[in-house]
Amino acid sequence: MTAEHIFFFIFGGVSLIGAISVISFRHPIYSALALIVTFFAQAGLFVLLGAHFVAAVQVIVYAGAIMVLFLFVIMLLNLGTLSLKGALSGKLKGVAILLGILLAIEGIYIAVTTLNNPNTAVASSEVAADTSYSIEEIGELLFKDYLLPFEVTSLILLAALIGVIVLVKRGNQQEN
Amino acid sequence: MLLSLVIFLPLLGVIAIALLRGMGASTVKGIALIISLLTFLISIGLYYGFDADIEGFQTTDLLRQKLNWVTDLGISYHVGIDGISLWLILLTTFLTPICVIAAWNSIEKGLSGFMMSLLALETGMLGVFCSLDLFLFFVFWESMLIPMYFLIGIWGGERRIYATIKFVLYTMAGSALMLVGILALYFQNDNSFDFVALTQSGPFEHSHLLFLAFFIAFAIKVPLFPFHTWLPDAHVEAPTVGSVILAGVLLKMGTYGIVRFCLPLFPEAAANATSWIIPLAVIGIIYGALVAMVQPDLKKLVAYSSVSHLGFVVLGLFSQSHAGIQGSVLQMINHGLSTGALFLLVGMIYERRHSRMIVDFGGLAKRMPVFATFFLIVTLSSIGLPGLNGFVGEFMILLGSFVKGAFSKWYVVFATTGVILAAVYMLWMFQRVMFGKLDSTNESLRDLNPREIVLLLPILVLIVWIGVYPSSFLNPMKMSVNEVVRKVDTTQNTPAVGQLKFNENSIESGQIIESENIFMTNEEAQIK
Amino acid sequence: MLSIEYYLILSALLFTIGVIGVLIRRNAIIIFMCIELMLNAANLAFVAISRSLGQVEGQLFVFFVMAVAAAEVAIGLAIIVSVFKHRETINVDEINSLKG
Amino acid sequence: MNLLIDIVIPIVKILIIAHMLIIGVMVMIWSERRVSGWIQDRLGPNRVGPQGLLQPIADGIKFLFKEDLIPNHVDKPLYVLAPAMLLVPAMITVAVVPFGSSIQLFGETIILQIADINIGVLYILAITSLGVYGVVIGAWASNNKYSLLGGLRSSAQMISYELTLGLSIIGVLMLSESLSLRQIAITQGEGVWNCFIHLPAFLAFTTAMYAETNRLPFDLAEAEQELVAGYHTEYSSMKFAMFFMAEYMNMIVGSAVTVTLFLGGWHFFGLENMGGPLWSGLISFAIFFVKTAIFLFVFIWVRWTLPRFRYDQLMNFGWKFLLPVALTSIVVTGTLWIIADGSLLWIGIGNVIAAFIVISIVAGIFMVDNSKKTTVDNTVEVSLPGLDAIE
Amino acid sequence: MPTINWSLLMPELVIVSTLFIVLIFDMIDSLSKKVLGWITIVGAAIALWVSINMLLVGEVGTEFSGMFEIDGYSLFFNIIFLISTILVTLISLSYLGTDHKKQGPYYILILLATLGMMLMAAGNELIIVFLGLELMSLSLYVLAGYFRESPASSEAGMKYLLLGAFASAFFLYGIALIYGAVGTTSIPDIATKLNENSLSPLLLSGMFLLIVGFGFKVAIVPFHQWAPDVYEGAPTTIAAFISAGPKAAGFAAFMRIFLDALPDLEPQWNGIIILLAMITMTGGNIIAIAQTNIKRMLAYSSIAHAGYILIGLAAASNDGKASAMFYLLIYCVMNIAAFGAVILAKNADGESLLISDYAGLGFRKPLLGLFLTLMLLSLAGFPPTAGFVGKFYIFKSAVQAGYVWLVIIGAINTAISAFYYLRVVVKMYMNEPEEELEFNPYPSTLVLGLVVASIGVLLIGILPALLVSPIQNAVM
Repeated sequence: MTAEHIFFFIFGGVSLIGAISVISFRHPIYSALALIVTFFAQAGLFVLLGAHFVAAVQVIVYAGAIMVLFLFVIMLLNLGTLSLKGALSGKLKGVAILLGILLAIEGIYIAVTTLNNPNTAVASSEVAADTSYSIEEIGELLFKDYLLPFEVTSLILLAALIGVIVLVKRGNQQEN
Repeated sequence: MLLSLVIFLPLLGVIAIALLRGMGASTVKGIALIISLLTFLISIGLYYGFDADIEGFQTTDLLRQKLNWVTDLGISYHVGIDGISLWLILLTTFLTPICVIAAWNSIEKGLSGFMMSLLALETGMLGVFCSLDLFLFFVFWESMLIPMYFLIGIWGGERRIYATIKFVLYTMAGSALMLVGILALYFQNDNSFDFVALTQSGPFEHSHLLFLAFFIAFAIKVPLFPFHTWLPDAHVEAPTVGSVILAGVLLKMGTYGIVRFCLPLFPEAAANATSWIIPLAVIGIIYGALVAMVQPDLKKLVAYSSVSHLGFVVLGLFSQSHAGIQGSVLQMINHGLSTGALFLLVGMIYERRHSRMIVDFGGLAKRMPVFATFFLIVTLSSIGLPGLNGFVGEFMILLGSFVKGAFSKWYVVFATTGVILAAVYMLWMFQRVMFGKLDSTNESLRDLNPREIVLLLPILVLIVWIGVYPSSFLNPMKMSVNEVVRKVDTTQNTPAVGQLKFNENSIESGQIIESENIFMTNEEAQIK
Repeated sequence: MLSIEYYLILSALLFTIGVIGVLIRRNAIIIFMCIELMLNAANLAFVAISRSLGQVEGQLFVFFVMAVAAAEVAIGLAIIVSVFKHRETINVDEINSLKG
Repeated sequence: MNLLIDIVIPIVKILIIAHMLIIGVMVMIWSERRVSGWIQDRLGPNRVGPQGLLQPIADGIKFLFKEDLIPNHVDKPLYVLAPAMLLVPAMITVAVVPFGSSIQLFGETIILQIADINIGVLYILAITSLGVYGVVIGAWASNNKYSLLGGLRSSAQMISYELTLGLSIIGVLMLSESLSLRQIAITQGEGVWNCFIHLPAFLAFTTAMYAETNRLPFDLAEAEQELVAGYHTEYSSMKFAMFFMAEYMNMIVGSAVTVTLFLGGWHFFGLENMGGPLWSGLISFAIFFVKTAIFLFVFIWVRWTLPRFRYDQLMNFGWKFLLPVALTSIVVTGTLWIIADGSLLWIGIGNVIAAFIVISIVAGIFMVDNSKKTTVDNTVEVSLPGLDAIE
Repeated sequence: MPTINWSLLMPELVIVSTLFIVLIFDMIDSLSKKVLGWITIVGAAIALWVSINMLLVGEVGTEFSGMFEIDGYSLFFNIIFLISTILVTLISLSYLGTDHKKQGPYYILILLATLGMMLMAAGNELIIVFLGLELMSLSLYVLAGYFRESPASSEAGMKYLLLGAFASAFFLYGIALIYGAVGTTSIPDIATKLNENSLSPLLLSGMFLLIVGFGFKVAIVPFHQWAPDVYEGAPTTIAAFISAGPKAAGFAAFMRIFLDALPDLEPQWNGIIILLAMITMTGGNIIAIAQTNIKRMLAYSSIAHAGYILIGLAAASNDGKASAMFYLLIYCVMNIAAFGAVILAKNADGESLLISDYAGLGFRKPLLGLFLTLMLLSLAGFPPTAGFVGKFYIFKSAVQAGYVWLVIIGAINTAISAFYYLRVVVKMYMNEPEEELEFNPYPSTLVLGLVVASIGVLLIGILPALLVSPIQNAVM
């Protein structure tokens, strides 16, 4: 039991509990908070994996921006607590959970077989021991090899910006 | 060149009508008539350019054209005719002007659309008969559906939508299979859709399945029992002109397809299939006749008689004999003429009385003597009275299949009862409509007007001509039929190039011609 | 380093929970959160795999995915707000005027 | 020895810093009241202890012994959780702030910083962005119209200004070529303070920092006149005290970060290098302390000088002025870095000129826009259909 | 500094420039907003011209460290997307009206979506495909909910968004798994690293998730549920757009990934694709029969068409690819035109969306009747329209690959589809209208769009060689 194990189980456990809470809390606010917890735990996992940059971005973007938006909208719409009956779709529930369990079993099976399968890249690669990448390296790659995706991302954000303005900006019609 | 002109001239008419339809109904009618007559006249030119001694397709530039179309996919624009298609083309170009005249006053709504559909349909039909490229054939085969769909669907009777949808779905379901067949042939033909090349290759892999794919498509069109259920609906609901074209030409596409594709391309499969096709054909003959007998509706009666008549054609086609096939081709024309005329006559009376029920009539002969005369002649032709066209075709079919058919002679015997039944239902119908007490509501019916007489006269002339002197029709198709027979005759498995075979053929055709002569003399004797 | 399968299993479980959530929850916002959860599961897989391969690319993917997720959330919430204005509900079962 | 370096020293550092923070908060509470008294030409608290120095302790005792009310209509778990959610981020931010160079003790070099992580700036941004949750959750859990409005305002405001906060330090990062706060401070010590190179960015950052800490003139989340007390209307006793402490802690940490990023950190023109290995560390710490204190004084000064913004003004200001300025700073710094071959002078001048141009253009467009409008939109941009349902 | 061969990126650059020109012009209040639409059209037309030129010249190459591949394939898809964009913009000009203030963002989003599609077609790296997909989808979510004052439009936007984002997550997870299995996300590298022995559950499930993701995006049964709702609720022009360009883009990426990156897995995916093709065609066509709303009918028809195109993918050959490309192009044109005709059928009360509203339309509005009939016939696959040639080509490639049964099912489906397409024609020409309706005059731009589309459909129907040869060159 190394420290990594311990931390993995702590963070992993928290993220799992958080995730389950997201789908089981009745009130959206609680779900949102549970999701924030999950994201935090994931940031911890990223740190364990040596991805400090990603961990920080995870907190800034997900916890700091995305979830605030969620909270903002939930509060804005002031969604009252929905009864569990209305919150869950009756006809789908059983099927969904069954499907989910199957999916989970499959996922675990895949993950477990991964290492035993020498054809899989992750299994056959020589695991680089403790490489943690500095932001300089990430930045260089980002602006050289991955310039195109980076630019596309900016366009995606432009699309989002314009879209949101169109969708919620008030009153162009009323003014006319 | 000439052939393409014939095919696309009606399409030119469509465009002309589309552009000039603002100028009034008479202009539209005029254009349609002129174009269709012109097409007919030019198509007569095909007859004069036709060389009856050539085996296979005509080779002169006038009657054969090949252009690259989609080179990458092995598709070409290739049209040509032989003795079989020649007559079907002429039949088409002959019937179209008649249809134009028949529709002269009966179409009130959307006249220009009607004429456009009619002319477009003509192009489609001519294209089907001329195509020597499978893709082209399929294009025409499918595109013909749309105008026909409009003809029935827009200008038809009460249940026209049901009928037209049924018609289209049946046909498309069939053509779906044919499409697969065509594609499969394409890959066995050096990635080419060319039909002439196809006739020289083969035998093909999976020929039984391919045969089936083609045959079902054509059987639906014929329609062979049990694929016939669309036919009565379509006929009953179609306007007069639609019925004429449907009976006169469209049904022939099925039989044409069989004789053009199924038989020569897959002779062995065809021979094997004979065992179940012949029973179906015979069932069709008898079933059609029996059902026709109990129909209270004139149009339905004629429609079911078509099922019966086309059963004969199929019987003849699969008899593998020269006489049978030749008879079948001739019978296609006969059926086109006489059933077309019957539908025209039924349409005429419907226009006057707005009923097609036999019980509504009776004693019409007194009020409408000219009509009754025409009706009688056409009825007799349909029954197959010696001296009229029906007899020649049916006799040759029965003779050919009895003498040479590779199936039990009992089938032929049963089929012959169809002729008798035809006489029963047709004459009974004639009697009920024309004789007996004249209903008071029918007192005011007018006799035929000059336009209608002009309309029927050419058909009558042909009916008698074929009946009296069929050789003028049989001779041009002789070599083409020979070729089909040579391919079909499974007793000779080797390709037909050798001297010996030629001899056999000549002997065989000699026999046939002989029998023809016998039969002609008989007929002449009878007439005398 | 911890064996990669731990991370993959965790990621698969998170993804599954997200899928179940999308299917069983009827509140549009919660559904949307579940979708975010699924994206995050993918992110975890990316980072774990890139770590195990000794590559840095996986981290970049995560970076892009996050940007995309942010854009998606912004638009998604805007649309949800505009639906709410019309219907006074965001229960996807009640939002059913489009049916043939 | 390892034990000492790895565990004991960090723990000691954490304890010292945490206590300094708490003491700092007390001092801030006292000085805020004294300074405001001074600014308004009155006395301020002066009864408890000399010069009222013990006033914060008295306040604390009062908070502790006050009855801990939890109103019936609130959402209990979140209501209880919210103050902590605000306080914790405020406290942990300080972990990456370098408050001095380093001292030699027991033969070990001890850096005056809890953790020098290589993504320090990102860490700060990350944690700062979490501060909003305490406000929002507290506001929502209170189940009170005023609180909710306060929370909504707060969340929108914080998200808006966070952008400026983040973008305005990109120029700094570009020149320091590092995300470590310590490295940034050292770079400034070797060269020029960043506030001179990135003057517009510095001003934008400071302004955004004010907004992030919900201080006047940006305290719309708790604007008494409009919202009673905004998000903490329903809070009292120790929970209220935690909100209160968090606000001051945010101020202190914010000032410390600003000092590190823009005002040279613990550097003061070579003064920090005087003395031996031990003394230079302590001097640097003192320099840092003084700088932070001065900055904090400005915080208080601004509060009692400027009036509060209206909400739409706040938003317009953030999006239409600060954000362009921050963006311009990035573009200009980057461009001049290449064109002027890294000349800091040119970058500094260019930044100011560019910011000036941008502001003029924006102001021009903005004024034209405003003159056309007949009515002024002074509510939240989106309407609140669900608001009626609160009662 | 990496050097970039800008000439390779010309079409994309033109679109980006147009985008920014529209963005700037939108800020000028005094400007008639119709100009923005025309700018969009001109920009797209220039990009189209550039793409065609590049295709004819045969300019190929990769850019951005191999992530962006310009080849005949991507250029041809560019042509499809740009034609869709131009047609949709043409029919939008009048649809949006003159007083609508939201025109600028509309065109910008259309251009952004187009750009996303182009990235999907040219992306040589899974992550680029994903980003292109998201750029396209995000723009489309907004466009679907664009008329926010209409509840239907908002709802359509929300449904599209939720299911679209759900699908994106599957897609992304699929990429992650493939990345784990192969160790790279570059399409050519995947192909080289894969061989028959590299099967692993990780890879297979990644592939499967990709199929699910694409299935949602291109609306394949059983992932199609969003399509009818979105088509019905979204603005009609946008429904046309969604049914055309994005579907083509989805297939572009689908085919590139499965045929270029995972050809070694063909035995594994082929069966799934064939099955999907069958149920998609059949399901789409059969449900379409029951529809009373023409937009929903067109939605199901577009689902069915996705099934036909899958046949081309299942054929897994150059010919199959070429036939799918051919089909996609003509499908886009005819589908947009069909939606355009639906817009044209707008009467004084608003849009006629029920099929029964079309009664008697053919005689009273002959031009409209002609357009709609032509497009429906083409969709049904009757000669001499382009739809016929397209289906023929696809079936041919499938027969070549030995999938005769698939073709038979496809051909029977064609017959089924004729039923509901013709039903509209039936209504238009064979029924009398229940009530007299007032009609607006034809907007000239809309008619222009329809005329262009009709000429295209007929021309390609009669002279398919015009298109077949370039496509065959493009996929070689």
